[in-house]
Amino acid sequence: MTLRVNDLKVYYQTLRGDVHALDGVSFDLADGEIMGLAGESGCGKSTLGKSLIRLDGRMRHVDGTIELDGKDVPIADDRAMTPFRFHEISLIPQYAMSALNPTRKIGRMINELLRSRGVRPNTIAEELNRRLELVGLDPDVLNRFPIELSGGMKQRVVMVMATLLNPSLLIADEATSALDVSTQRSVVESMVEFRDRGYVKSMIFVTHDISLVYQMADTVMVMYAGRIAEKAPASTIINDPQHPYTKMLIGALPEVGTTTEDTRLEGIPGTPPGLLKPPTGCRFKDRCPIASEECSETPPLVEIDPGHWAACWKTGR
Amino acid sequence: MSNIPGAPGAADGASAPEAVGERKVSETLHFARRNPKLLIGSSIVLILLLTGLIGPLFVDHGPNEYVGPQSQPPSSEYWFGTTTFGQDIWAQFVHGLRSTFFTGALGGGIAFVVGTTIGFVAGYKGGIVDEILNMLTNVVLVLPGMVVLIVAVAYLDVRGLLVQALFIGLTSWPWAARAVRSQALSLATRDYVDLARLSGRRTWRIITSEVAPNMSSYLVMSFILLFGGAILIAAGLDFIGLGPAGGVSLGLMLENAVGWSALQLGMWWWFIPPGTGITVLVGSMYILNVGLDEVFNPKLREL
Amino acid sequence: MLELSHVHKVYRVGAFGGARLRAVRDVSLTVEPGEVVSLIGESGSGKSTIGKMVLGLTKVSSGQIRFEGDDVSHIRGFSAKKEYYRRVQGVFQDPFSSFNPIFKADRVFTMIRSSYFPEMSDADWKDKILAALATVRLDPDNVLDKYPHQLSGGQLQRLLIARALLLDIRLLVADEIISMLDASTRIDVLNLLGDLKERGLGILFVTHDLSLGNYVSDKSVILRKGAIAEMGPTRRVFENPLHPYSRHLLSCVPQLHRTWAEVDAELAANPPEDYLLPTVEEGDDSAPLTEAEEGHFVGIDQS
Amino acid sequence: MWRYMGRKIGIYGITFVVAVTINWMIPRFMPGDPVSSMLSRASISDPEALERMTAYYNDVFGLDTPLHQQYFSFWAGLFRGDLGISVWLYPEPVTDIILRAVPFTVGLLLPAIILSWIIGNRFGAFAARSKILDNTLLPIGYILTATPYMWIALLLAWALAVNGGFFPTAGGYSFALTPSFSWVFISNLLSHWFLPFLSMFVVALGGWAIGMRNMIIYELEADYSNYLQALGAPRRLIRRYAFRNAMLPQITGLAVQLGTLIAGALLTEIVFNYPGLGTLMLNSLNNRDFFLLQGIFLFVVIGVLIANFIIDIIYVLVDPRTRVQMTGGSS
Repeated sequence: MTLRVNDLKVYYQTLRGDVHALDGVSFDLADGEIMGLAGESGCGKSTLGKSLIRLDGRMRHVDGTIELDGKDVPIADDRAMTPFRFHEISLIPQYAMSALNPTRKIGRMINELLRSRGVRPNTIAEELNRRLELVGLDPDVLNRFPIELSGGMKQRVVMVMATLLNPSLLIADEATSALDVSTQRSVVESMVEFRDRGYVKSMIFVTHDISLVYQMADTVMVMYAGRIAEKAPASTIINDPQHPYTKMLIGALPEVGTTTEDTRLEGIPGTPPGLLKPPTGCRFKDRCPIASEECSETPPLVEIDPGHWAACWKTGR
Repeated sequence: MSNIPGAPGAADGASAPEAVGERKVSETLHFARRNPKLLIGSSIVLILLLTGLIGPLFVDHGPNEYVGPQSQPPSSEYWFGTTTFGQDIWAQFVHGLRSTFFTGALGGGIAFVVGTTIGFVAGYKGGIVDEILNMLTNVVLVLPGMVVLIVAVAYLDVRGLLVQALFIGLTSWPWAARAVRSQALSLATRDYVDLARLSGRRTWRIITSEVAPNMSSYLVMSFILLFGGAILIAAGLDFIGLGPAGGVSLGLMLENAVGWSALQLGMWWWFIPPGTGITVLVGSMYILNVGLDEVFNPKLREL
Repeated sequence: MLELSHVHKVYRVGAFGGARLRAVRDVSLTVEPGEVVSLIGESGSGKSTIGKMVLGLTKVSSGQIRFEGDDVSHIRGFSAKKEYYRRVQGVFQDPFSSFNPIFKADRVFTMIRSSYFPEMSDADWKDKILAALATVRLDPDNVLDKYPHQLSGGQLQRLLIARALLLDIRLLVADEIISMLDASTRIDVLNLLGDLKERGLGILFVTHDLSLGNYVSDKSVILRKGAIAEMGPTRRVFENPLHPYSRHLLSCVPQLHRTWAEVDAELAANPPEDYLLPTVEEGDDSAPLTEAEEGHFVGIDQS
Repeated sequence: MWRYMGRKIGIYGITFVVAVTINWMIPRFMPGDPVSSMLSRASISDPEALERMTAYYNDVFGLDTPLHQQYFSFWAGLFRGDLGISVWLYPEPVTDIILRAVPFTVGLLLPAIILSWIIGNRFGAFAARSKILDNTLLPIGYILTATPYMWIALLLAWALAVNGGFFPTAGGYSFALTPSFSWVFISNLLSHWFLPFLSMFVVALGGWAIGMRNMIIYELEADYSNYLQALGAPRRLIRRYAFRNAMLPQITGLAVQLGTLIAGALLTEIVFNYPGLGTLMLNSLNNRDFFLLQGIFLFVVIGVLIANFIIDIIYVLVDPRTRVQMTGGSS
């Protein structure tokens, strides 16, 4: 077991009170697992990704523990987190296009970063070149400035840089959302390849695009309003979802080939609840077609099949 | 415009001005009431403004009249002392403050109108209009404004506050034009501007009712900076002897003090008050501006 | 109804407009009443520029756009443009940028009223709004008198469609209107486009997402580097893509029930025949199409 | 890259033409007769000399020739390096008088600008370190930039020269000395130089500190800073990057502020009666010596343009992005 998250609660502090962005999230991530983390905007998926590596100024760790390779990850303590960052846990951010210092040559910046983290750059230089070639980049990019690269190239540079120290956990936060489909495919395939080669032990791929997750993830975790709705192997989530939210979400996605004439797809009526004062009980109950009285109590996340977890009173226990 | 003190938003177009909805208004007020820079800055400016407005009413003699004993240090009768000629420095100070506010507001105001108009038109229209206006702005920006002013004002035989303010206004607008242009440039690409065009709105209405309100905080800050800058330029002109003839201003007080050797005579009360007045006034304006920036720009609240 | 013939758009970029950037190259297409035409392309394909040219927000470099027989590529004058917008409207990508954040969301209605229906009584206007809201399935209590940030992206986009419906429009340009929406709400907006089509509206739907383009449209146009790569009835284009670029795109789209590996395997099992593409001379900026089957056109190779 | 430089040079060329045109226009379009107005103040007792001067200046202005001809002959004179003859120090050519004063002004400005820029930037970066530093150091910076140059000069002169007696109050060097490369003369020169320099330095320092502080906060919020933090890079590295990137706009700021700084130098010189262009300007004003005044104006404009150009070159050398964009890198 690489990662074990237990009842994690992270709130955003605002003027009007705490926003319960992550409200009791527990899950495990196995060695070698690529987990797709999907959900609508505001469901807490990005907060979860960030929490695992660095809480920003307004985020507050309220409760819960995180264990990585058997070690406790002290996410609330910024200083104590430093040894984990880059070495154990790494990140491909949403803003990968602008994640490189614009006035440094890429190679020099990577070397300076490595040195500052106690790694001698020349011990790793060869590996760096090899990995750049693996993602289809000429090692000459190291002598260029970020502005000289296209978006897809920068994305790949960041991917290579983030995984250079073979972290146990890589968080990819909407890492390919800004790319065109053809670039997206090759970047995503490189990520899988990195996992296969053991450059990263496990990966959390945060995205709003479920069909993309289906292409590359082993498991998919669907979040809703700060909680986990369902987690299962990717094909199960797509072909046999159990949580009503997942079902409706999948049902709302048009595919290449479907047209209004064949089938008229339906969206989910209503909007997600505000998380400033989250409702009690199941958070999906107001939009759920099969909600009943028992839903006013919070459904626990239970394993309904081996490896298939869902938080709904209606799924068989 | 990073080097303009307190210039909002750091880099050109770095951060678009924050929007002000209903919730945002109350949020802004919340921060405004708790921002010491804003509170201290604005109270000092207000106090000085009131001194300039009301002060002269309580002085029953003109600022340049010879009313008292000569070269007296501050006393209970003459709060700020007297000049070598027996003029009441307090009277000069309050009157000078008044004209300093006047030139600052008028000069800064003219620069503001010219600068924002050029900035808006250049930023919104784009293309060749932008190209030409930008060129004009750069030319005026590179010209050393103060030196142009000195040469121009030198030829004028009749010099009044109004003419001085006008000249200051016409030379100090370029950085404001540049700042407004870059803001307008980014706002003009917003979809709501296109939508207003699709709603059959005319260009000037789009600028005044769609673009400008969204950068109102930015505009207020630019005006304050121009105001302060105009005061400093006016003081410099006055000091060289190009001030309003026969008038009184804080800059002229400094000129007289130096011209009549207050320094060598040790008459510190002659040059300390006008200089302090200018510095404190402009300094509080700048600090007030930083306060405003912090209130409107959430990014800066944290540091 | 809408007819583009040989439309080009060339931007001049760089200092003094030295370099040229060809955004749209020789595009010809039509939109009929009750037809949804999808313009599909990656970034830099010129799809949004075409939308903006149709809406008169960007000038046409050469070629002609005709709407109901009139040449609308160079509408001069404010009132002519205003009349054009009575019949042609647009909705844009970012709902939060389409609303001026300092005003209430329903101001987009008020702007239409003041431009186009200044005579209408309050009661009639109210009825008109309620009817438009009913068409887009919005509850007036939930959306009227609210600020944009109090509404969801889906609600905002539907408000904008309702706004367009207040006018007697014949053509709607929908520029990436769902790409910023969440999966659970975007389908409803797409269905809404289907409803509008039933009412006889022509819709030009600009999108980067092949599966979405496919869902609503009757005709699909795949663009690459400003020129049409493939154009035809949606079903034909997606079932029998002829241009290598279309095939490549389709093989890269993440699909919900087929993995990339499966798609690749299928392609390898029965490889599609190469289709002979039209060619142009070096330096010729036209982009001819050849008709492969009825209504199904294939464009030049630009790889 | 050459295109960028060409554009810049174009703007400077236009600026120069505009400046010369303004210079030519002002005496001609302002009310009153410039020649008589000028000579009314000149204290000349010899009527013959006065006549000679009147004839000379009437000829130079050429007021009886058509306007465009006046304009062209003005340019022609300019290219010969002929800016006319001074009224105040008749019959010395304006150019000679100005060239005598230029070294003093440059000697004052250059060190003041460069040192205040370097130290101000450090100061601003330091202030951005913590809220406490920011709240204490920054207001000082704002008060400094709000101080009129001449006033800080007065205060320093009063405190350190009149009361303290550490430095002389006026002049460029003691009249008793003749310029030479001796230790006595140079130390005398420096002691006269120090106070004007200090007042310039102090005011300019505040402005740079504030500019740097604003820029560095922006850089520390930038995505690359955030990313480095997420990867556990030490604050030191992130600050170093932010500082360097924040320097770039500060270089542009240098160009923008040049006019203000020069104006400041002129005012400061007047307080200390320092024999540079500022004092010369005051004298020309008081003696209605418009030729001298306009000559000074042209010199200042040329100086500003040259400085701007140098700053542009430095910027291109320092910021890799401009070079890449100009050679047409893919983005």
